[in-house]
Amino acid sequence: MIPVDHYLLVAGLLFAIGVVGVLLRRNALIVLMSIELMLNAANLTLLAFGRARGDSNFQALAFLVVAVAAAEAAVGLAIVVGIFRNRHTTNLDELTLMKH
Amino acid sequence: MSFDSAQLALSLPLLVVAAGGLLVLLLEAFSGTPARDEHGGRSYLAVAALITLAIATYAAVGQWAEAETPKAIYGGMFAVDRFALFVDVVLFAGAALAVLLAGGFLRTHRFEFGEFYALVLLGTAGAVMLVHANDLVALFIGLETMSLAVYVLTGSWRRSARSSEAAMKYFLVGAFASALLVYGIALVYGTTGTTNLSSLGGLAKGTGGAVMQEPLFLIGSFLIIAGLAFKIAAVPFHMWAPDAYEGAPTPVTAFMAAAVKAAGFATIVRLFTVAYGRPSLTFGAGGWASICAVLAILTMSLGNLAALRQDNVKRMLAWSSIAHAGYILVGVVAMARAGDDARGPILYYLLAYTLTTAGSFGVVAWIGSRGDERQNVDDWAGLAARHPAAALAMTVLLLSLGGFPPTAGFFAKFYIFRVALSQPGLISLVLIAIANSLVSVFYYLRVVTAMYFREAHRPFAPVRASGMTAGLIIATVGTLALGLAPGWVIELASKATLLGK
Amino acid sequence: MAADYTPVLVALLFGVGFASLFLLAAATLGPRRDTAEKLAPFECGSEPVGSPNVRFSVKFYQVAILFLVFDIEAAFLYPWAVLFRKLSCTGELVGAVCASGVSFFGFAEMLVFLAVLIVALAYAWRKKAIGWG
Amino acid sequence: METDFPLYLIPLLPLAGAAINLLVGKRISRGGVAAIACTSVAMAAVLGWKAAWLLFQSEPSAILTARFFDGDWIHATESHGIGSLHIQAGLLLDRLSAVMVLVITTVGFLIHLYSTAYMEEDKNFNRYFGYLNLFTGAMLILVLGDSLPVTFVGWEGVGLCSYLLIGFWFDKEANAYAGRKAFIVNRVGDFGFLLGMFLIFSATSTLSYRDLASQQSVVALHHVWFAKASIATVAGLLLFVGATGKSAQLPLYVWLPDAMAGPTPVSALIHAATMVTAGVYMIARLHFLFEIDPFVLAVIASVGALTALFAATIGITQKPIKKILAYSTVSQLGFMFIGVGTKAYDAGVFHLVTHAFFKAGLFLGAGSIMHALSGEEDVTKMGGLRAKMPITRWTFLVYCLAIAGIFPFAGFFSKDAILAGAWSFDVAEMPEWPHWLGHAIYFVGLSAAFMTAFYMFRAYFLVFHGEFRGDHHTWDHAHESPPAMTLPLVVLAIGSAALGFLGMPEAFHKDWNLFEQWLVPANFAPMVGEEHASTEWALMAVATVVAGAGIFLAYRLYYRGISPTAVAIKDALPRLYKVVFNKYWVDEIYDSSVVRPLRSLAFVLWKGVDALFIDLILVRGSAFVVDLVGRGVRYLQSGDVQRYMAAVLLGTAAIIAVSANWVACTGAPFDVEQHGADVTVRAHGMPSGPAARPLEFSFDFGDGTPPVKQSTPTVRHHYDVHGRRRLTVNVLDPRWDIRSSDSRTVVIP
Repeated sequence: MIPVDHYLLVAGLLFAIGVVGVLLRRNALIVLMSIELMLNAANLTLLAFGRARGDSNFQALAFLVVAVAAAEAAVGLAIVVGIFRNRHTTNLDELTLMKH
Repeated sequence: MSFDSAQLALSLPLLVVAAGGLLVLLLEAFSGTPARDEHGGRSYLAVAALITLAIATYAAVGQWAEAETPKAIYGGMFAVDRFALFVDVVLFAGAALAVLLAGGFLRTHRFEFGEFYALVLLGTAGAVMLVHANDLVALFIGLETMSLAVYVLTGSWRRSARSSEAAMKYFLVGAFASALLVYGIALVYGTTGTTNLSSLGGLAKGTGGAVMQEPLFLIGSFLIIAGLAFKIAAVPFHMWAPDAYEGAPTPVTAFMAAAVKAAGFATIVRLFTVAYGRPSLTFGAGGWASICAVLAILTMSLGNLAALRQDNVKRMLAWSSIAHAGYILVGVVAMARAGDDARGPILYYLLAYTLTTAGSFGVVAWIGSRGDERQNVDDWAGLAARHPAAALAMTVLLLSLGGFPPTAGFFAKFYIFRVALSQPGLISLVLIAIANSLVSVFYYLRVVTAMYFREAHRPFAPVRASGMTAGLIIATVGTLALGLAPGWVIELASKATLLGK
Repeated sequence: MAADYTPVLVALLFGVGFASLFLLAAATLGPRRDTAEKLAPFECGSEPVGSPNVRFSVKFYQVAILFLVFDIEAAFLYPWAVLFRKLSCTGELVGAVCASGVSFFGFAEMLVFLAVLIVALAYAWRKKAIGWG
Repeated sequence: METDFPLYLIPLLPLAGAAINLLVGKRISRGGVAAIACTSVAMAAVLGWKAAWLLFQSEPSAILTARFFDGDWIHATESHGIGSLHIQAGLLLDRLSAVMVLVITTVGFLIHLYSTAYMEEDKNFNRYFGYLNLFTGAMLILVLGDSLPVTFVGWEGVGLCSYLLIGFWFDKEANAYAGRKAFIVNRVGDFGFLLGMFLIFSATSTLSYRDLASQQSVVALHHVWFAKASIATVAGLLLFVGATGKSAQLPLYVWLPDAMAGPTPVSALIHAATMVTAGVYMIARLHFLFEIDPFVLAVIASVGALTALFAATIGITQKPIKKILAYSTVSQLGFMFIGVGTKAYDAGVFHLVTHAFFKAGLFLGAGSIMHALSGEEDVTKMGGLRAKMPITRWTFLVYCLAIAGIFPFAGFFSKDAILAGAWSFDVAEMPEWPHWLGHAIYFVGLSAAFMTAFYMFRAYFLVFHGEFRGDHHTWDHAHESPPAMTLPLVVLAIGSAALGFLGMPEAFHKDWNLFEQWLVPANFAPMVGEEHASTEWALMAVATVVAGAGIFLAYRLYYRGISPTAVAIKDALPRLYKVVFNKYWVDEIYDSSVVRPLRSLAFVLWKGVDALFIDLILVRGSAFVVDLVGRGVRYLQSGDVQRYMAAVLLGTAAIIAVSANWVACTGAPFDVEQHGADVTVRAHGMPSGPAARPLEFSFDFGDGTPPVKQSTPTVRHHYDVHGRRRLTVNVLDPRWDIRSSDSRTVVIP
């Protein structure tokens, strides 16, 4: 059986990749995808721990996280569509109407 | 496992708001094309939302006596205690004010958005769940339900570029913060094997304490703290707030600044009290109290100094609401040692702050006309001459934000500082807080002097809507009443029990 | 060890069998009237020939988002199904048998869950988010 | 004394007037607005007199109390370390607050009456009266409050009204700077007041004046707070900071002269008669607290004396009439602080009362003059107005005589009482102050009194005597003011002339000091150090001579306008030489010995206090900080959402990094206690450290012995070798696997 540490490491890497994507990519959609990646990394951590502890309750929690992630994606996409209609761009650099 | 109606009854406030939200949603969808007349359009949706909130308030108040002994229901996930009920009522008040403000605002700016009321109710349902959450899972679900509704509300003004930009920023930072939060929950669960706040608190007592010294546990806890600090807009997790508050339709801003923040603070109080009851044991040194103290200093100082330079009244109020989060954090710091005694002042502050801030954003919503939101402080010049009652209301609300007696804002700060001063070593924190609140008066009075001492350079055409008028009157009178007779509220608040370990 | 996989084998056989059966039935029983539309390669409703950079209608996303959300909500039926026996029994289960009375708790719970989903569906339907017109 | 007297109506009446005038005043005629404003204050005055009459009929310690509503206003349950708090929204009328109420309502009514004519032309008539009424209500709450928080409500309220009324003609951008200055300075004062209040509460668990005066509270206030300072010392100094802000004392006086930008009746009411005396009232009210440490009293008296002298020197050099009066007010407030600081409370409060009359009169007179001269303020451009404005002139003369302290006008008695109190001020309990402090304060006050007489009569002669020095157009239009303005002038003049007899010195007759008999037995312990009658006579004589000298000097210099030589040539050629000689002689002496040093002193003080402390540090310093933070925010809050997310991430990382390193890094530093070759090392460790995963300490003594490893932070060691040894402590926080170390050299003999 694969030890739990390996899962955690993979999850940590995924999370880090997500964070880097969030901070560096300029396209709102890709940032959104990176955030989903972070959520999935968290989910993987959860499942890995749950499995290591033999605790099935946490599969339910993973379900919840997936559902929330889906809802978040839905809202996020709607917002991206909305901003594209208004501004004709999804580039985050250009969304600086409000500042200071 | 069987059906237990007693548990359902105990979660009645949540059920009422959620069901009301769904009902209003259906009502909106099946009501046909909106009547575009001048008299209210779809004011029955607002009425339905208000009735829902009234019933929910009634349910929450009805449980007050019973909740003196806290109960945990739904397998320990959902706490029913006076603390949560008090915050429920605060949330309902904030939501009701947002609903009252919305009608006139939506009509004036001609964006028909009947879902507004449903989303406010659903967001409130999320907030209620968050406040009652005695489990990290329930906390997460409540937080997300609330946040998703508010993201949509923020972007609901589809024609406004600012509104969609605000939604974008709020959403991205919010989703990022919740990803951190979920990761934190996963780490805490992984090290301790539980997500129940009471069980986490119990670990500290027993031999499980060693687990709470695991770096992974601590990192997880810090990630959770970061996720919640984002919600209350504590510096440096605050940067989304000025933009989101400025861009969102003003009634939504009122809801965000009042109810969302109140729910965030209630969660922080519950989390720290129940799960991390002994800060030094968990984090070493001052523990979370030190973290909160640093956040408090940064939050109030930066919030006030940045507010000083704003010419946009709405953005100025946004920065000011950041500063207020700093004052409440002083109360949270005091909670580390004063324990239960600090809870009453925090609750009082949340109530006072909700009324005041929702009211002041309400005046901002009121003053604008179609195509002209009049957010610059120059646009407020001469208001007192044309609309003395509104100028007086805004003055009262701003004085309350600035902490002048005898308004609610003064006592809110007074009680917080008093309990903080009772703890050794917090004197410097209180000094900084007092200095900050004295500085803050400067920018509040700037608006007052503009309203009273300058000439209007173009005519006013404010929103005329009975709901909005009612909302402003309620907020202003409430702010004054809380200041004139703070005794019974603080009395109630100090009796707020909290489900323990 | 190998015996553990027998159910998988059975499921596979059933799957392949049913698919073959229906294909065969369609080929032999159905009338064939070919049109240009029908002969064109099928790709989920989008134009199969043309520039790949064409902008898709936002309606695709709309439907996709709705599908995604409802799909994931449906996933909650699985844990519920697993627990259904336990939820339907007022007392303790003995093996798979409920010695005491029957409770409608589990059933009612799922009804509430589905009712919420139906409200959302009804809303989407009324807002014409599902149709293509 | 328990009666059902509706005390709460006294502040509520003006507040109701304010509400009506501010909310619906636009729809009422001007006459209606004025009637509402004046009647509400008049009714408050009638009630005040009635309440005072009730007190007069009762024993000295009688009080009237009332509450705005039943039940607690502020309420807090007991909590760790501090007791429960119950404060009612209560009012308290004793003989001290009765004096204040009478002054505020009576003088306030006269000024309201005067304003009806003075502000006739203003288009914001209703707002003006609304604020004036609001101010009166707030001021009455301030003096009637029965606890510090209630007083604080009034304190903030009057400050707010003052700020609003300074800016009443807020069109000029220059006024904005003055407003900002006033604001910042008053915030500093309020900061002191709030901190003092919190400190008092933390020691005594009460804030009501009657409870604070109780034995128990006074004992609690005696507790040492830090070093040698008791709570009473620190709290007293903090409250005094509050008083210096509100009452314009050094170094926070600078806002008052700028506040003259407001309408003149406002200057009369707020910046002369009432609000600025709030600090004096507060000290008199809490005298038992200030008396606990005489050090505080000496500070108050010294600051008062310095302010009195300093502001008077500036008053001499001013040209705008309102500025002269403003510095004069600062100076006279200094006298009041001398009074309360030398325990001559009755004298301080008495001077407050007489000053309210003659200074309000002076301001209203100045308003009358400016009204006649189309707003001209510069006294060097006036002259000869005695012919045109007889009532204003005669009343102005009365006020000048009163403020100069000429017998039998009111100022003579009150100033004399203060100077007598200073002369007999006993500093025996305070080894840190020189024993001649009282005498020094007396002489400083005396010099200030001399200058007061001089600059007031300088103004008087320049305005009313000699030739008119403005253009003839203005002169032709000059006229006496309408009755609504002259009537208050006359009433105030009668008060300024006669009020002094209420406080005749003991030297005249031991029972004639009615004011002292009214106030002292009720509110203050018996006066200490009463002087012999002969000393009192001498002091009075000296004061009169000094005041007369001031007036004489002003007469010689300014009676015939500013260029008397020309007048002298025209008058009598034969006496030319002598007159010119004498004149020049006086002028020269005056210029080189008085004006120049004073001017340079004033300049230095002005530079030091105003320019450096207030302007540079407070006003510009705060602007600099705000600007700096603004730039930072401008850079960070760039609108780029990814920066926002980066901030969230960095914040989280910082929390983790600091928390991880904190325990180890604070654990390593250590103290060494050495007895010969025996050392005890105490690492700071962490007393409430993580019990389950304790810190691991490793002590290396640098003498070749193996390091001692243990989980407690204290270790003893005996050195068998001599010389300099390097002592190192290593700390490991096992939770994070983070190490930290500290080392130092010990010398083994």
